[in-house]
Amino acid sequence: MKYYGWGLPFDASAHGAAIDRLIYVIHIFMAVLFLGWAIFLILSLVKFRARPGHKANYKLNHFKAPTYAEVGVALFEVLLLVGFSFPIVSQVRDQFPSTAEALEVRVVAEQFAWNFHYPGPDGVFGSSDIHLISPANPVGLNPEDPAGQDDVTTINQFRIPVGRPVIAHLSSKDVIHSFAIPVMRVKRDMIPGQVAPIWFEAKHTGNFEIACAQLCGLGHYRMRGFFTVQTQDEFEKWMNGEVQSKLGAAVPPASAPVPAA
Amino acid sequence: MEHAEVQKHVKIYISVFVALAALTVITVAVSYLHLPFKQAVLAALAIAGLKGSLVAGFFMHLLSEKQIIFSVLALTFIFLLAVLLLPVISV
Amino acid sequence: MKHDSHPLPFWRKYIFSTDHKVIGVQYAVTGLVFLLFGFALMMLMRWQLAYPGKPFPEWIAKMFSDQQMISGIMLPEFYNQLGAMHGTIMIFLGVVPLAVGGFGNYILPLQIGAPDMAFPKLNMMSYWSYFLGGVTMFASFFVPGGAAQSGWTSYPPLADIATVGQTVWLFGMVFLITSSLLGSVNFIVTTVQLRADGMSFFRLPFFVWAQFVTSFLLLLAFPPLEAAAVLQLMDRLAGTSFFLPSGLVVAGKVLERSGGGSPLLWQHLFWFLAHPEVYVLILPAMGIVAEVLACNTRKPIYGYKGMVYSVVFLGFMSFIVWAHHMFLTSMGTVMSSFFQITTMIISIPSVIILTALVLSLWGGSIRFNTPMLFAIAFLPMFGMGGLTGLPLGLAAADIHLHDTYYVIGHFHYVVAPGTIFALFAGIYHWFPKVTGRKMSEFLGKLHFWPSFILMNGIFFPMLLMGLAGVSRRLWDPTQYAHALPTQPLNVLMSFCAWGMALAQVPFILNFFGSIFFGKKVNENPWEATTLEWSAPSPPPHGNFENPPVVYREPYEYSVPGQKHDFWPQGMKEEN
Amino acid sequence: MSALIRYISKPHPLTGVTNAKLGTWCFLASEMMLFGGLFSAYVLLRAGSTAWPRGSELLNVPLATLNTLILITSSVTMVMSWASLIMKQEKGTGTSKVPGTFSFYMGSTILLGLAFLVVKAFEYGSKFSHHHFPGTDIFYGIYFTLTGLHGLHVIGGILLNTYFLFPGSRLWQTEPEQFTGRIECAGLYWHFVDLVWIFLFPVLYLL
Repeated sequence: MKYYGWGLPFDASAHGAAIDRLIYVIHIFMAVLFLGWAIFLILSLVKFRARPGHKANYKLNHFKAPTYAEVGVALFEVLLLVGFSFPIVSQVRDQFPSTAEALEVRVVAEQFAWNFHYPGPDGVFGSSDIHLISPANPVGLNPEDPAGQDDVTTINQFRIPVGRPVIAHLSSKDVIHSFAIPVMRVKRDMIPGQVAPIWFEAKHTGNFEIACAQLCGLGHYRMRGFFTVQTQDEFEKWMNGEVQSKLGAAVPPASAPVPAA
Repeated sequence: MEHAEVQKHVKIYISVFVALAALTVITVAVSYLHLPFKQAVLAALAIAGLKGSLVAGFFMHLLSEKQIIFSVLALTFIFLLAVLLLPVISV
Repeated sequence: MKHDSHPLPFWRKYIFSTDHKVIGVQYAVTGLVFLLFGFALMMLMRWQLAYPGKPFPEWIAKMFSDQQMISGIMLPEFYNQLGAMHGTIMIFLGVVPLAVGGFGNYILPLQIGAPDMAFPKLNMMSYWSYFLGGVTMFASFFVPGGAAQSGWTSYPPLADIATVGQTVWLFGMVFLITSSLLGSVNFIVTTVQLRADGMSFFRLPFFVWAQFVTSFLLLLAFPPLEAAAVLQLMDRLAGTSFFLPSGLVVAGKVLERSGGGSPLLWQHLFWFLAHPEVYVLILPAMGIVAEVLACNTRKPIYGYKGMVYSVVFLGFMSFIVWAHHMFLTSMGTVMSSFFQITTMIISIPSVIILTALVLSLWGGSIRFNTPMLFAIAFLPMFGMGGLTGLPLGLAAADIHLHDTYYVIGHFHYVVAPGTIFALFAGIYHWFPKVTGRKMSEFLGKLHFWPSFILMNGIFFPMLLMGLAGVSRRLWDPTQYAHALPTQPLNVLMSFCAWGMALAQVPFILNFFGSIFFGKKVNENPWEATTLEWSAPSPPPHGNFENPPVVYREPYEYSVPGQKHDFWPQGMKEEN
Repeated sequence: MSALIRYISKPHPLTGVTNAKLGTWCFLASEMMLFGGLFSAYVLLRAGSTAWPRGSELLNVPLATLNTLILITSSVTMVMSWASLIMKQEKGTGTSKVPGTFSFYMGSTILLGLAFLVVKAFEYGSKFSHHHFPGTDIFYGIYFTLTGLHGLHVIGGILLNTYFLFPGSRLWQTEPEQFTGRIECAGLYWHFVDLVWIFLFPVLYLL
């Protein structure tokens, strides 16, 4: 299955088709305009080249056509705006799915890796504190918090079920990154000090990738994340496996002294 | 400008100075009232605006200035507004 | 009026001169040198993009220390330095000084019939402040940690925690901003106050209009960036955190800073300048193309008044579109709709100006000399640049295309085959006025055709890569699967870029050779009508024998009932 | 050279202003945008912050009020120094030295400017002694940046005025009208610096 080529990448996103349609329509509009200009340009270069006996014409009558063309361009742009762009932007930005049916994930970017924090079966994120951040605990999850016991955190591995909307809360630990999934037509800046919610829904399973789209330092080029879209039960099997391995491994919290973070 | 007219100007400058000093005292007094935030901001900016226009009008002779200067200032004011509205856009 | 001022010593006549012509040439030559330097930085980047991780040829690798290349392989931080400085140098040290400082300073006073700029000493100060800024930027490569490496946009927090090169970059920027501010004050006062008698505003050549609007953009848009630079300097030197939010964790350690700042503050202040700045790059180019087209089609420009209103409206609108660079920073739909609308509105005057320029060819008698070739090539190339801006202006399409090679293709189409081709046209067009000799047509064409083809070879593939979603500023694009299929394009682009370097050799030979060996010509070799062609070339101190008087519009070519097909503005009687 | 450039001392017939005045107003336009940018940064930072201290609690309001009065007085003496030149011009100018009243008023403007800086130094000194530095928190950061940049502009104005009081005043003997124009432009700049402080004072100290 060839996902990537020279043009637009494979579209696995619910709102991808609308964006692709807009990109195609606008590029056809640009091609038509450019060809029209180019033909007229070449024609006038040949027709009015300097040659003996040919005099330039001082005063030309005011052309009607160009003003119509300009008005046409303006109207078409209004159509692009109102017909295509505004609906897509409001769909992507405002019309969030209900948190009941959507899978919520926290995505915390850092210099040169992606941390994904799933709430786990209880659906509630455990609290986290920046002072608890350590190589073993990149998100700074609070071990005492009961809600956090079943939370699952992964590095550079983002798995979502197909056909189910996902709400991702984007934030960054250090500098500005940009969460970009080409096949999902998703891209949003991750600005430290803010949490930016975005939502998307995959309609094809497969192994895709996540790219960082904002210069974030010398490792910007190697911030490749793995984005896997699975069927619902595959996803649940994976999630339960992760939760079991986490609960199994953790010594019952009550007795063990918490290592100094 | 004739001598008499400049004499008149000097009187204006002194009275403008007195007005400015008075307004300074007023704006400090208003701040001691600890008005709710919105009114405090409006009051402070109104007084500052008044003092500013006094300085600009009389000391900088904007009241008797030529059209070219007004057009440059009008253009600047529009873009100054754009800059000052910046926080509204990003908050 | 030919007063023989006491002969100035050499250093006052050529180094610290207050003559707008000498300062214009100083700006132009320094700008060209920095353009070449920026071009060289790009050529290094192209090797890394074409062959990621492969060592450089030995003779190049020798030139670099091990902070930059280890056993010939370019380090990512050095790549980021090259990227940031390529952008900074080409814009602030190359194109703007050449277009505004060089052409503006030299040609504007001549075209309005003024003896010099309104404030000659201020003019000299603005050149030397620019020169100081240039030296600072060049020196920033040699400070520990290398030059600035957070892109020419220097977004904090990355720029705030960068190495000391960023501080040197900020000081360099303060010098350049001061230079542009002083320059723009000079341009505005000269255009308003020192116009020759009879030169009403609507008799100004379009080049003067473009420079006039550009100087307002520089005057009013640069200070907010200066404010942002002051804030970032305070962040970097005084430990404040205007752009650092609280609770940052860098490299695993909590950043000990007071916090409370907002990275978006920098982006707003930066783009508030940067969008008018990109119009500062294109307006003088439109002005030059209008001059060259009118002169070589032997016909007045089509719709002069319409173009003037468009360029003024363009200048005005350029101040309220800046946030279309920030569509992906989670701004509300209301704001993103507002900036989409203003971005679409601003495309209208550009379309009007471009259409008027193309229509100026209709009904003309077109001469295909070198300046005209470059000016004609500007039209479709700027058209491509403008059109590829449309999808980026729509927030929906921008979701996919933002910060990809599509953006780089878009603005390079506007700046490289657009502005720089227009600047080449200007150099070939006004070289006879500056030196009294003509540049060779053969070398000119030898420079034009390969450059034209190779420009498209470099920038068109970028649009394809952008559609594929390949992010910009990647040290090694092959890390990403979605970038692998487009890697052959990278190799093609790199060869076109290196070929582009060869294509500039005829220009450099032609430029420096023609100063001594070019064909001698009279003061109006192109038989043009604007005032600068009625002054001797090179014009003496004070420009005109006696102050010129203007009798007609700027482009009175092929006026019926005239013997010659050009009627200079300053000529009272028939021609 | 300046003999060739017109409208240096005489205003342009159409625009009615001299080159220097239009140039000064353009420069002040860019300064307005500079301080406008900084004020909008202040507003954005304050709006974005959770807890913003009240200026009057942390800063010394009486001292700042005194500073405001000092600056206003210096504005008056500045405009008086310009007026004294106009009056001297009316009475016909020998090629004598600059009128005494001008030197008095310009001198007092410079002294008041220095007084402003001295008061500012006291204020900064007390802040530093209490270990309040620009890096302490966002309020002190924007306070030091705004007042610091304004202070630099005051220093620039003082240097400019000092130049006009001493070496610059020789121009009065040859070109009285041009010199008066220059003093007016120096005055415009100085009044602008006062204008910025008039807005800075309530914003930082009283709100």
